[in-house]
Amino acid sequence: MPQITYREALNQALAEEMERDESVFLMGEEVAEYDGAYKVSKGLLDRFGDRRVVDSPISELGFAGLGVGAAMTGLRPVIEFMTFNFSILALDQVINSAAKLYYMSGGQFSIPMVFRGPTGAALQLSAQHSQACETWYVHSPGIKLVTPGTPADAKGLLKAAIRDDDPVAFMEGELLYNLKGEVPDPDDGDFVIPLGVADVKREGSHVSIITHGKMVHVALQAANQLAKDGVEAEVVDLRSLRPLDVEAILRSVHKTNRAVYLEEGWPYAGIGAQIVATIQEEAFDYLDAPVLRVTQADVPMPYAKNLEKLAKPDAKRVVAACNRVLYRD
Amino acid sequence: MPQITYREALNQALAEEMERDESVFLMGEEVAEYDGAYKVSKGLLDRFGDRRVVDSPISELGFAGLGVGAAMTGLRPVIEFMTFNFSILALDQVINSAAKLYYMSGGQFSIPMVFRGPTGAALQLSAQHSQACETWYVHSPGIKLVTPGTPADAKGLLKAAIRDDDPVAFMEGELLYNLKGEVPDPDDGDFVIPLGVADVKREGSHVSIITHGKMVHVALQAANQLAKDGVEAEVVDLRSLRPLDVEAILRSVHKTNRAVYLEEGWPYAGIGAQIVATIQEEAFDYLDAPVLRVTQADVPMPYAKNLEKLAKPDAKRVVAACNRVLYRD
Amino acid sequence: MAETTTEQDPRLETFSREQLHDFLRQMLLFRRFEEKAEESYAIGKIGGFCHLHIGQEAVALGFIGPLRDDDYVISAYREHTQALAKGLEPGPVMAELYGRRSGVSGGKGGSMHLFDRDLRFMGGHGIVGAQTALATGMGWAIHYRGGDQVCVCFMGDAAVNQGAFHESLNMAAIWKLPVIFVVENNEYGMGTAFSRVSAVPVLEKGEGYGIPTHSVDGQDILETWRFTEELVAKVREGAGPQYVEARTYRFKGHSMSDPVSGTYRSKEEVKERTKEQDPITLLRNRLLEAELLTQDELEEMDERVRAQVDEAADFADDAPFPPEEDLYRDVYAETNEHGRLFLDGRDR
Amino acid sequence: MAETTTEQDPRLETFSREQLHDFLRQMLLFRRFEEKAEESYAIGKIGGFCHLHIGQEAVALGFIGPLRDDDYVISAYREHTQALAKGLEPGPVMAELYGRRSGVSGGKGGSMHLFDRDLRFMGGHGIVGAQTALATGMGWAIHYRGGDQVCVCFMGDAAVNQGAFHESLNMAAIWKLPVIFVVENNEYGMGTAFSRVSAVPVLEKGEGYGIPTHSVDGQDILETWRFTEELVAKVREGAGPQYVEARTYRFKGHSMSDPVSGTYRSKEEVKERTKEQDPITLLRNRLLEAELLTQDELEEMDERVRAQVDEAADFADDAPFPPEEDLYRDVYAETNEHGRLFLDGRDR
Ligand SMILES: Cc1ncc(C[n+]2csc(CCOP(=O)(O)OP(=O)(O)O)c2C)c(N)n1
Ligand SMILES: Cc1ncc(C[n+]2csc(CCOP(=O)(O)OP(=O)(O)O)c2C)c(N)n1
Ligand SMILES: [Mg+2]
Ligand SMILES: [Mg+2]
Repeated sequence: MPQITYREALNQALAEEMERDESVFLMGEEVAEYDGAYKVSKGLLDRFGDRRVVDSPISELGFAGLGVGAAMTGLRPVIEFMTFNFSILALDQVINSAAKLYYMSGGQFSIPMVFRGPTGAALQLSAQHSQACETWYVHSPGIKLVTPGTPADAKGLLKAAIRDDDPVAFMEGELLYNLKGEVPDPDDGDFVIPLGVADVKREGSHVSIITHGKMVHVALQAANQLAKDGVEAEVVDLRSLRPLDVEAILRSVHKTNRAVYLEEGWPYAGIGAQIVATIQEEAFDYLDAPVLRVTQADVPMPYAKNLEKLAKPDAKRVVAACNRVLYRD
Repeated sequence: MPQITYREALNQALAEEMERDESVFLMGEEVAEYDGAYKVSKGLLDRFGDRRVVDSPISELGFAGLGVGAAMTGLRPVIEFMTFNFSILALDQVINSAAKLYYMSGGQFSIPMVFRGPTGAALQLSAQHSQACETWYVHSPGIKLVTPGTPADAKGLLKAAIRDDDPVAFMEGELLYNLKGEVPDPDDGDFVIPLGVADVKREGSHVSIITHGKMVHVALQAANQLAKDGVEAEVVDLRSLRPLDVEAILRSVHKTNRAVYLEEGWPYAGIGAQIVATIQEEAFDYLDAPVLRVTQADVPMPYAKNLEKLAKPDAKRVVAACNRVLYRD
Repeated sequence: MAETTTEQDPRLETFSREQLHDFLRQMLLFRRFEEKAEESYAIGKIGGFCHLHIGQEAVALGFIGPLRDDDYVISAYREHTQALAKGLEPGPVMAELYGRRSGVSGGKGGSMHLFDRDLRFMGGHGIVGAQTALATGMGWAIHYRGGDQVCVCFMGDAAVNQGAFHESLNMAAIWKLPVIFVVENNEYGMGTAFSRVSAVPVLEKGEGYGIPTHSVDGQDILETWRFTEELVAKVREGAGPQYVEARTYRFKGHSMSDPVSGTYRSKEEVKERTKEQDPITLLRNRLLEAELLTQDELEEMDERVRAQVDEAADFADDAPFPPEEDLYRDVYAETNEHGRLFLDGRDR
Repeated sequence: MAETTTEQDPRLETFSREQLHDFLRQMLLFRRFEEKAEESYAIGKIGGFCHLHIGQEAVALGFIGPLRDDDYVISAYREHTQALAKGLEPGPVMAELYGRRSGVSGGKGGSMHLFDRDLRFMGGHGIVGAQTALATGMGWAIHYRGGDQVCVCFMGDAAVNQGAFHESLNMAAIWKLPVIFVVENNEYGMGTAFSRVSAVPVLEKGEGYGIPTHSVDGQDILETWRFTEELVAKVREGAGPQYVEARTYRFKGHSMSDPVSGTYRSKEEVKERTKEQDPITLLRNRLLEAELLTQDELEEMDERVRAQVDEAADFADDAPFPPEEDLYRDVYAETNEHGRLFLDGRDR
């Protein structure tokens, strides 16, 4: 299988879906002439023209709403947020329009659209540019949320998200764009990964490290370190946070009886909080230890390199949490 | 002690703090000439004039930001959102300005302000006007969140929130405004309730019903029903969600070994999810059963009366959850 | 402002007698519908917020009547009569207000969220100003598909102070989208006079975008109708977005729970404006004076309309409430085969 | 556009020689500071985003220099030189870019978030347009306290398409707040020419609010300075909010990670504009021609400024990183006695 970057994988997915379906268009800041702030849409303007690849003004609320309105007529907008940090400005249209219109209209107006862009921190971008936005998007029903951690997942899931008839928030990672990985050759047929299926990125029987998005790689790092100590951690990548593959979580916990949730975001009412609640509601009797969470420190992201490093969750903390639930500390 | 309504309690708190501190002002839609959409600010315009009680345009993002900017200069704005539903438009200024400025500026600019208004559902206001907004406000560090359920708490906590040097989201309830309760007479001295102190609204030893905001009353109803069955439920009203009185939660769980979280909002990454995670992280060995949650149905709020009733959490569901954790079902 | 003169309006001749009667009949229908809603609200058949459009009928009819079926209309929460003007049946609209399964939104939306996909009535939106961005998306979609439809987007005067309005007008302008932004300037946003929340009049709020701006007498159906016909024709030919102020007045309180007058406007003001600027009275008087309508015809018309509204109310009364299983229906269009969409752990 | 004529500018006489030298010295300082930042970024001493203000110095100096210490200045993320103009020391500013404890924001803010409470430099904000609302709040506070200060709010041309801008200008207008909104029109927002995201020129974006609008040559320090002096005097006397376009040009890429030219603007364009519209070259040439400056003086000035910048860089290099306990410091101003503020369960 060819090795391509996460960025190229997204680009392929966009190009293939735009090719396949005339109703798909891409709009956002700098997506056209500039090829995307992170070059995800590179070459798409040349290939599809400025009707289908559209530079928007810096009006997040406006163009998010424009996407929803277009989706009400049956188009399939892909709205790029340069980063999801800026999308907080657009949240009203996401939550009050995109997520609710199908319900409020009694099932008349589905909203087949995708909001995409990076979530979470990159390097030293400080407080306003470094936050994981999953909670804001997942709390409200009516929207789906997908967080691919690898190039293959990025491609397969973006294609599924674009084809999905519901609004899907698709959260990428700035620090993932250059990551390389195997992705099936486009010539070998359509590569689509259904939403709602977690992926066990590493098998193990002693403890489950459950995670999503770019933290998958931190989880794998931690698992490797644990393996040196004879601990076999299972790494469960949720990939999609809504729909949520609860069965996969339970399967892993039934096997390991211990779990740690790793996430990039803040703890309070984070994704991990939900997963912990779900596990203890549905697998209480299987738990040999509390489910612990490893998250960003509960502070805005500081700029200084050393503080930023401290604020972010890392493999060391994951190892420590695993050891704690294994009562090895 | 005099019996006054929740609305009057808030009004007293505002008037007293404005009287005490010239730097406090109230701004929002309809707060002045109209006396407030829900009449919370009744009479304040007459008493304090239009410099301190200010009708704003319908520009939630703008006037929330105005409040933050004024707070940077040392004023103590109280920004009223007609309801917190509309504040989603303002969330960028809440999260990216109010909650982060103190940190980003290295401790130079504290933001001593209050965002207040009702959260959650009233009656048949349907999807866009009936959501509990706590999660959006509590996820990000840098802001505090207070949710009084009774007139006394409303008064004492609002006074504390206004005096607090940090941004505080203060979430009320439309359906609480007419609720009467005992509140200390203003002549008996300053009545302030510190943030971060939960209140046991009913003692009990068999199961803890932990909750916040207007759900306190549903919890008490459930507790009364349970009592008829010989089950003594303890009702813990968190009152403030950040700071969070974790010790009070643990105290109750240590005693009862069983807990149910009741909240008005949605489940996914809700307040309950966090509380469940906290309890199981810190009191795992005390738990005789999983901590269950009773929440709004995971759907946008429907308009139809019968569906709305189904969607909302009620005492019956709380009783059922308590029975489940007591293994009485 | 509307004329109170008794001189005959030369525009009358430009409409057929049938058309003029139809104007009157439709506006009467809107009026009686709203009056019925008011009644039903008072006895608890309608819940929540209910914002009546009484007094503003000539805006709804004039701006929607001349449209084609495939044109889009979108509005805020004060949209009952706009829905009727776009062709939604009074029965299902009333049933929606009653929260019934046969309502136009299946009982899920209520007064503020009326929808009809087939008739391209795009709602019914409750967040002030939000519909302007959605309308821009509809304009975008028309442009994208190369159609000649238009989208008429209604908003209240208070909505022009929202950021969404600004962002939308700008986008509509740069892409020359076929959107007609109609501000129903009824002078108040709840209890706030427009002049207290803007330093310039409503019309000037359309400046700064490169969009033509217009102001029309929203109480005069002949004016709103003709104006719309002409404007829509231009927009179909590529004139791009338009900004229109329709000068009107809200005869009732902001919503059923608010007083008609109070600290923010006097009883006298309401009385005078209601008397002098009722779009129905104005048209009726003109027709009577011009002998284009007889008293008998008028009475018969009103009776018919009342019967129609009674029928709508009966329809609503008889309509079933949504079944319990509707609670989880219509949250997601696509039932994914994998994973859970609902995390509340309730049985479904 | 800036003059390239060799005729002597009559305005020169209206400034003292010292003042003119000071203008040059300050702009040189800004320039050298940014060049040093560029260097330091290249070798990894500065991280994250770093947006240089090179080419726009006459806007910073002209709009800030004439202010009083108790006036407020607020900006976006391209604010290094504005901070210097408001009186922040180069050393602590550089230390902030280096992420050090002695930085103006304690190392927590970085390039985009410079602050100084005492000097009323109100930041350094990263969400495009957000600072306009904060500025309105400062204007409100001045008005509330009855002071005669002003608030100068800088933004880029792309920020005028944000809803926050619209809502802010409207509020400033209705309450007549002493806020001067300065759009630094450098013609691009990242890779997007303004003409592609607005159907009207920048100046017209200030219309529709009832606020006076102005346009000035932002490359000419004599113009920006004098204009500001006069405008600020009026605002102090109650003229209310003002909207100013400062026509300028970004000489460098959007941020350190972006190319200077590319698909969105040509190398030639940048070359020509840089050559003809450098505010420092323009002033220097005028002074030399008018014999208000000698070559020696110029060289000495530049040397002094370079030394100052080297010193700032040394200061930053020597400054300590923030200690670990700073991670949880400054999240909350008030350490409540009750309950937990942090929910991460980490030891602190
Ligand atoms: C964003 C937002 N803020 C506040 C409200 C509450 N609200 C509903 S209608 C209204 C007044 C709107 O007035 P206007 O736009 O003039 O329309 P009208 O009611 O006069 O038709 C307000 C403040 C809301 N629904 N949405
Ligand atoms: C709300 C928001 N959207 C997008 C961005 C990303 N972004 C940062 S700067 C910028 C361009 C701004 O251009 P302009 O306002 O003209 O200022 P300039 O950079 O030219 O000084 C963009 C799109 C952001 N920081 N905030
Ligand atoms: Mg109005
Ligand atoms: Mg620019």
